[in-house]
Amino acid sequence: MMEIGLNHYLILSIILFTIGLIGVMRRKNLLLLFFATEILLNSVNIAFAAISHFYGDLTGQMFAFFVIAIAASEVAVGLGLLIVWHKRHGTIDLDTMSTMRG
Amino acid sequence: MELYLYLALFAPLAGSLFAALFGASPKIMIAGIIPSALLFASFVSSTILLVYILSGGAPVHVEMMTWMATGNLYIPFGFVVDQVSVTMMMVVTVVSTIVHIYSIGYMDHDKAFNRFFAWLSAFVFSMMVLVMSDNFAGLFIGWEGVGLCSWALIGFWYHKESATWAANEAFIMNRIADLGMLIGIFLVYWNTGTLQYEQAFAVMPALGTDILTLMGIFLFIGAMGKSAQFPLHTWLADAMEGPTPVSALIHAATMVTAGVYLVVRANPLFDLIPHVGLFIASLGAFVALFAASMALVNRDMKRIIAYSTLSQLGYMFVAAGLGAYWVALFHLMAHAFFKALLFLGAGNVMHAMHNELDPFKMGGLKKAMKWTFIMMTVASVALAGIYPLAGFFSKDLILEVAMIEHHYIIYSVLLFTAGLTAFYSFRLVALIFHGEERYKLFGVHPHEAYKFMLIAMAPLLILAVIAGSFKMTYFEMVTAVLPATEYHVHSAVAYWIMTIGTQLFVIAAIAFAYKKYVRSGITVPDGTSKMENRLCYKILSNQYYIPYIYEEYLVKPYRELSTIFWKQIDMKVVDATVDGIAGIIYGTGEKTRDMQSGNLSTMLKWMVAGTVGLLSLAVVFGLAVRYSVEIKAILSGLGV
Amino acid sequence: MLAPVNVSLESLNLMTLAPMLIPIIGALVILVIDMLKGGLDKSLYVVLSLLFLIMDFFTIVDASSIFMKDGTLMGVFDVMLIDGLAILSQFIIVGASILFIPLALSHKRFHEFSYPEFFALFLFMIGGFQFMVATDNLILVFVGLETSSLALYTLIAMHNRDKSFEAAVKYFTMGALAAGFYSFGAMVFYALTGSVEISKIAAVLAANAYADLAYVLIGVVFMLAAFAFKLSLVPFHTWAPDVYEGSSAAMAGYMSIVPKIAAFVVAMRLFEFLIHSGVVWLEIVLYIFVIVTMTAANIWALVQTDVKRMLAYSSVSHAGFVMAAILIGTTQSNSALFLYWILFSFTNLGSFSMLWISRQKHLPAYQSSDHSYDKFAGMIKTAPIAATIMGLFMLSLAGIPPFALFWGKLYLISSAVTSGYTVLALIMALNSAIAGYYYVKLIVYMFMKEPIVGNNGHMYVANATKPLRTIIGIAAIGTIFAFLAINPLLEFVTSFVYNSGY
Amino acid sequence: MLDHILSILIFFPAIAGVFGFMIQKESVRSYGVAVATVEFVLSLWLWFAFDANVSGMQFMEQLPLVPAFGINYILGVDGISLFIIILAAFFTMIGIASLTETKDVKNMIISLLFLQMTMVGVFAALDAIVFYIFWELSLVPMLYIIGAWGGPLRIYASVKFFLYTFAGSLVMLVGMLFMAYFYYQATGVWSFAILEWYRLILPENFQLWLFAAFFVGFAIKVPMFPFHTWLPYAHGQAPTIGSVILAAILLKMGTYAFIRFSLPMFPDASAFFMFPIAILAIIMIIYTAMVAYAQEDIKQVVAYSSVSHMGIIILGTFALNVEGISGSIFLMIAHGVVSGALFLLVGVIYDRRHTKMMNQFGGLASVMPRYATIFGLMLMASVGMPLTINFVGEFLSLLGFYQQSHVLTILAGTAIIVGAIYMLAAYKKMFFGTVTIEENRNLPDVNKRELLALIPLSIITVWLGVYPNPVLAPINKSVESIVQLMHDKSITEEAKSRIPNLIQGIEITRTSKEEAN
Repeated sequence: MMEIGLNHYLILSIILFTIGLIGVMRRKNLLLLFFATEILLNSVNIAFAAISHFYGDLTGQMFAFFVIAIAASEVAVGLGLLIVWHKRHGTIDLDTMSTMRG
Repeated sequence: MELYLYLALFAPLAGSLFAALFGASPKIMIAGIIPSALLFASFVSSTILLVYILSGGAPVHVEMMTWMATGNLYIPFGFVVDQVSVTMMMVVTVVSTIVHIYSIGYMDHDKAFNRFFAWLSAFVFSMMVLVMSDNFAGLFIGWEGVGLCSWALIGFWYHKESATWAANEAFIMNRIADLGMLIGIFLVYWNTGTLQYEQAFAVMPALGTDILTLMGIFLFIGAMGKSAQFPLHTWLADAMEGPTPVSALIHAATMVTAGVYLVVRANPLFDLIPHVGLFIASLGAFVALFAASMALVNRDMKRIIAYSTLSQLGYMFVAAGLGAYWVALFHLMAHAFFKALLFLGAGNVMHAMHNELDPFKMGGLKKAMKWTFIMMTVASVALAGIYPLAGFFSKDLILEVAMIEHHYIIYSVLLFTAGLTAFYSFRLVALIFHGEERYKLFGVHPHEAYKFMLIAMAPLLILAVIAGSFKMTYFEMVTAVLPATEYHVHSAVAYWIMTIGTQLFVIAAIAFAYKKYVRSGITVPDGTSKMENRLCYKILSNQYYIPYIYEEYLVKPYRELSTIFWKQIDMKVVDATVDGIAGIIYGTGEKTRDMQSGNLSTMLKWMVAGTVGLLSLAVVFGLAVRYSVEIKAILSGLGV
Repeated sequence: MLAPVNVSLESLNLMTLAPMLIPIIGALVILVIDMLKGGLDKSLYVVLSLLFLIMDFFTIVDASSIFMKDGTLMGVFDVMLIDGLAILSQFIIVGASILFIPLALSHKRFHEFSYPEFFALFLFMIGGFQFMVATDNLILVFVGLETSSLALYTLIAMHNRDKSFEAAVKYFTMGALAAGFYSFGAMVFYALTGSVEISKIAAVLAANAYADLAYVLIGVVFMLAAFAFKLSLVPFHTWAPDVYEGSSAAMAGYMSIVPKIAAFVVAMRLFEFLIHSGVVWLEIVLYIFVIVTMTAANIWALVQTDVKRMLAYSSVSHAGFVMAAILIGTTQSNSALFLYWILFSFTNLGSFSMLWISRQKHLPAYQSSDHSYDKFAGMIKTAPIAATIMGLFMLSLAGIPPFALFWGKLYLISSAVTSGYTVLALIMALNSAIAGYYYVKLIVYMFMKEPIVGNNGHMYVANATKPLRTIIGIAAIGTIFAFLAINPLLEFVTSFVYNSGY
Repeated sequence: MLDHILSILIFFPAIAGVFGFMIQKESVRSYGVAVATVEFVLSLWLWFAFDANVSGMQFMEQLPLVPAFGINYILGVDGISLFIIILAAFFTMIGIASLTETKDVKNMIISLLFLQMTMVGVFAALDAIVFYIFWELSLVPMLYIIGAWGGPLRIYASVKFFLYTFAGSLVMLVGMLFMAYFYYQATGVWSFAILEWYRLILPENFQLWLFAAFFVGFAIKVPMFPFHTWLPYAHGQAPTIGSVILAAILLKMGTYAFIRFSLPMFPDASAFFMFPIAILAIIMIIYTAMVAYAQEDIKQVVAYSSVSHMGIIILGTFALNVEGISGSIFLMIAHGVVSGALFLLVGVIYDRRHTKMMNQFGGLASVMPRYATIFGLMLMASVGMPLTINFVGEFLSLLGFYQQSHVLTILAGTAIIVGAIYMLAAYKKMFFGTVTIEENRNLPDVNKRELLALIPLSIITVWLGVYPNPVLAPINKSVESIVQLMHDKSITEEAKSRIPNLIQGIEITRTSKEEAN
């Protein structure tokens, strides 16, 4: 049985972050896009928690908490915008959102 | 004496300004009379100065005011009346006074009567500045001034395309020479530190020959333009588009001799560089012959006289080039008198013939125009150099100079030219005044000129006859400043052979001219006769094709090149580069603005791409730093 | 086990929190008032916000006098950091906000201003910015950043037009991504050094002589990406034009100034120690960023047909220009950054306010967008004073002396010259020339074209009221007479920057 | 009042311009004339009070502007700038007095007054930044004047003018900042004061770079080949008044700046770049003269002739000796007068016929004799006829340069030929021949208002041609001090030998000449 060490957490974090990035790039649905950004933030949280544990220092966990809080408020604002958009246009497809260009 | 100096100098200016006041108004007599009167005053003052100088007075030297002063350069408006300039002043004032009076009649019916006198007097003023100035810059003022007036007077009848063209040609060609003159002045300044004749000439002997040669050449280039020496000669014949008094004054008596005057004035310089002098003399001889040859076949009365002027200028340069400055100046003076007379006479003929210039369309005018006939004949005789008229004394002297200086080629050329001169002069006289009255075919009723015009011409007639007798007085006077070389053929026999031989040769030429042209049956040539189709005739009548060459190979290419410079280079290269740079910047914007597609997905991709790009840069860099030692090793192994 | 914490009130130094607390309290007060009695006029909230902001301003003045006496101030477990940069940037943030808020009193009625929440959010946002600049703790920076950003997204959306929502969503989504970058970057630094305080990070990195440079660079990359987004550096700028276009002109002007100065301060804190520690990579990357941003943005600004969009790109370009100061990283350049931004605030706020007062509710047929160039054709004939003032702002933006922005450019380019960045100085200068084109283009439209038939000039001032005119007047006076204020400003800024150790 | 006369000269028109907004539209022209006349009288007073025996700066004023960065408001005039200031005041006055525009005349006059402020400012400024401020600011009113009152391509022309010069001067600004930095390094004090900068001796390679940076700014302004293409557009499209001021004053800023900045600050670089610049100048002279000859539009002829003449000015400046530099300064004034007058003259005919195409004219000499006379006078001045103002300048410029190079001077001297060619050709096309176009038959001759502008110019043209000393003497005085400064400052052998040492005077040049021989 292998010992789960810091590196594993970090690798997990990086993988999640990459998934998040790919999601951000690929998703055309606004909602799924928001999910992807949540994945991004949460991947970082994992890393913070792990590093924090590694150093025996609480700062990292504190950071993680703040990130969680901020992510939550982001979701709130994001969903608000999304709902308004859906009300007005009946769609949450990104491609409809290009009236301004150039 | 200063008062007389200023009077002589500024009276013509006053006259000019006075006439200019009425420049745009219809003709008023006073605009002609006042300038003439003022010129007469100038003439009187000049005479007083002459008498003063003759009586052994010291040269009058005044410095009116500073013109330019900067750095070490100091140029005043300084004027000097010495033996040389007073001679020129006399020539100028005499001829111009006469021409002014004559013009009152000649320009009688011209709308622009007032303007004419304004310019004519302005010319005299410029000419006076030219001859009286005591420094090169002042000379240059006059030099350009006469050029300007010449431009205005050649193009006096500006509605005529040919006149304005000729005016511009004269101006531009003179400008080419003026550049040489200017460079010569610069050379004088930077090598002597001054432009005053006296100081500059005093320093010159200390300078190197190279520098002096350059100076001499460039100053002479200036002289070549003004005196219409080859290859800058074409303007003079074309300048005959101007009113005839202008031709008489400017293009025969005064302005064109300015070049000779310059060489005479700069004699201390040219004495130091005899090789340049020889060149001048050779060119002079060449021009003498060259111009005379063109006069042989020309069918324009005024142009014939113009070529004869050109030819005589050649004589003067021969004398000046060979160091016989006083001879040159003497011929200049004599020539001024009889050539002006000749031109004025031609003016009378033109008036009578309603501006007809072709002598073949005249003939037998001696009846209608007795006085003119006499005057022109006398002038022609003088020109031909028949004893005892003026030309004999001055022109034969030049031949003697050439002989004595052992320049036999020059001598023979000049001698031959003398014959040509006599021939074409009397060809003209014969065609105009003798033979059948061909003008009748053209329905012209010739009449003699106004009496006062003839009276005005009378002094010239007298001078043309007696000018030779001034020789000794003149010699004594000018040799105070000019090298006093007397030119005498050593043996009296040789002298007599030469003189009589020359006279005979000339008389023979005259006789030949009369024989050929005083006969009935002369018709207006229409280009069919055998002679006219000869090659040499064509070459001569086309002035050796030089105007054609200039037009085809200088003027036209210049025009075309200008257009190319403008349309192709300035617009399409220089300007297009500037616009091109702006266009590239703007075009880049247009092309790349699609990056901002407005699509959120794209925007996010750009962000991620940017991050990934940075990341890869970081990795590369990080690796590079980590393995820097190895990389260096590899690179050095590769020989980088 | 954690030791019990003994905290004395003095050591907390709560004074350091005062400037941030005032707008937050103000926001709460507004919310409470709204709860107690709804339907009050916007003017009440405007004035209330103004009052709180002025109060805020004075606490900063107070803080600055303390700074001048005692130097840098730490507080609240050393989380708060009141140094020269913090004070200067807060001056700009609060000052610009003071100038911005009266713009809400427009002649025409706009959706957002009828909500008290608008003002509350606005004040929260200011509080957020102030936190951001007044700390070197990455957590607090993050909190400040997100507080302000989230508030800003909402404020943009409240303009309540299709474009506004689109803008808000775009901004929001990209902001979320940037937040991810930021937290990742912070994580890397934390992993490397075990600290989230910039000064400690710097100390630790210096202590082991940047042994893990590759990892440091990864952290820097993510931080850079996050701030490049905030500062709209190319290619992270794509939100800027759309967001500017979508939001109201006044808001756009505000956005071009305040969020950026906050981001600049953080970037300065974060990147300069790296540059000074010899991270050549960062220097190169910043060099590229600076040049690409100012040039590309300039080039795109050339081809715009809408003035507001043009100004958006121009703001991007200005940000790139000012980023050079961080690259150069000397006291002079950092002072130049603040000087530039102060002057830029006046001018840019002025020009966006000019757009704001010409805002129409309904577009006439010949206008393709709110502020197309055509709209301003022949303005000198119909509204000469407005045209002159607008022209003035454009000249200032173009850097024509003696108007405000010239002095900023002068000092900034001089700092480049002084530090040996010759090529950079030249590129900056030439970019100013390119920029000249699009600013002059508006002048050309206003001064040299004939007005479109039916345009009587009223529309240029349709939205104007006395407060708006006053703001524009202040901006104009600031722009014209800047040369009188440069010396005191420069001395003030330099002493603050210098005493903060930058 | 004399202590602040320069400030008054600078700001009086600007303040008057601001007040001008309050004037009724119909009365604004009289207002403008009045203001410009007062300004002109003030400038004459400046001349009157100017001590021609002093070579240094006079009427100095100094106020701190940004002392922390070494920027001060320093003003002063010497013989070099004095006359250009007077010329600026003069041209603004006659320009406004002879204004024929009727459209938006108020805006026009206010712009002109602002322009006047910047013009006087440029020539009076002794602090690089203050200089730069006025230098750049002058673009704005000109941009407006060309762009709002110009011909069909006016917007293109004005924007091109603006951006081109703006780009150039920004490079110059970088150069100024470098210069200030070097000064700071040398002395530990920031300063942009030109007189302070004079005292700084820079190593040669620094000089070369700085010279190049300044050169870009100046060369575009002059405009030197190949940076000249904005000028024909600007002139071609500008209204008469715009062309007049542009040609008479604004172009002189560049050549003035060469003398004020490049020469005394970088004597070695000036000597180093003398030949390349001279070659550019010669290209300017000949090439643009030929381009002028090819033009079909009389105004373009005059415009290109300006470039050509500016070439001679540049050449004189880079003669690096007193004769040449004095000549070039004098030629600046001369060219100002003459080209200004020529543009006014073109304006006269344009007002009557609304065309500038030469083929639309012909035979005007008989229809408009007075016009033809004045045109002829200016034409002759333009081709450098002695006793006109231009000759003095051209002669001295070429004379000065001759010391440096024989061959190049000969090439440059062709100016008198090519200049005559295009000018006479243009004159011939317009004035000579017969009237062929019916509209030309009854054109009125110059009227009183036009004469008001043209007669004084004609008088100056002749007066300063005959008696240039009142202007030349003060110029000479100041130039001598500059040349001496350059000689003392120069560090390379090349420069030492090129720039004469005036203390020993002509002896040096002469002996070196003799050695050369």
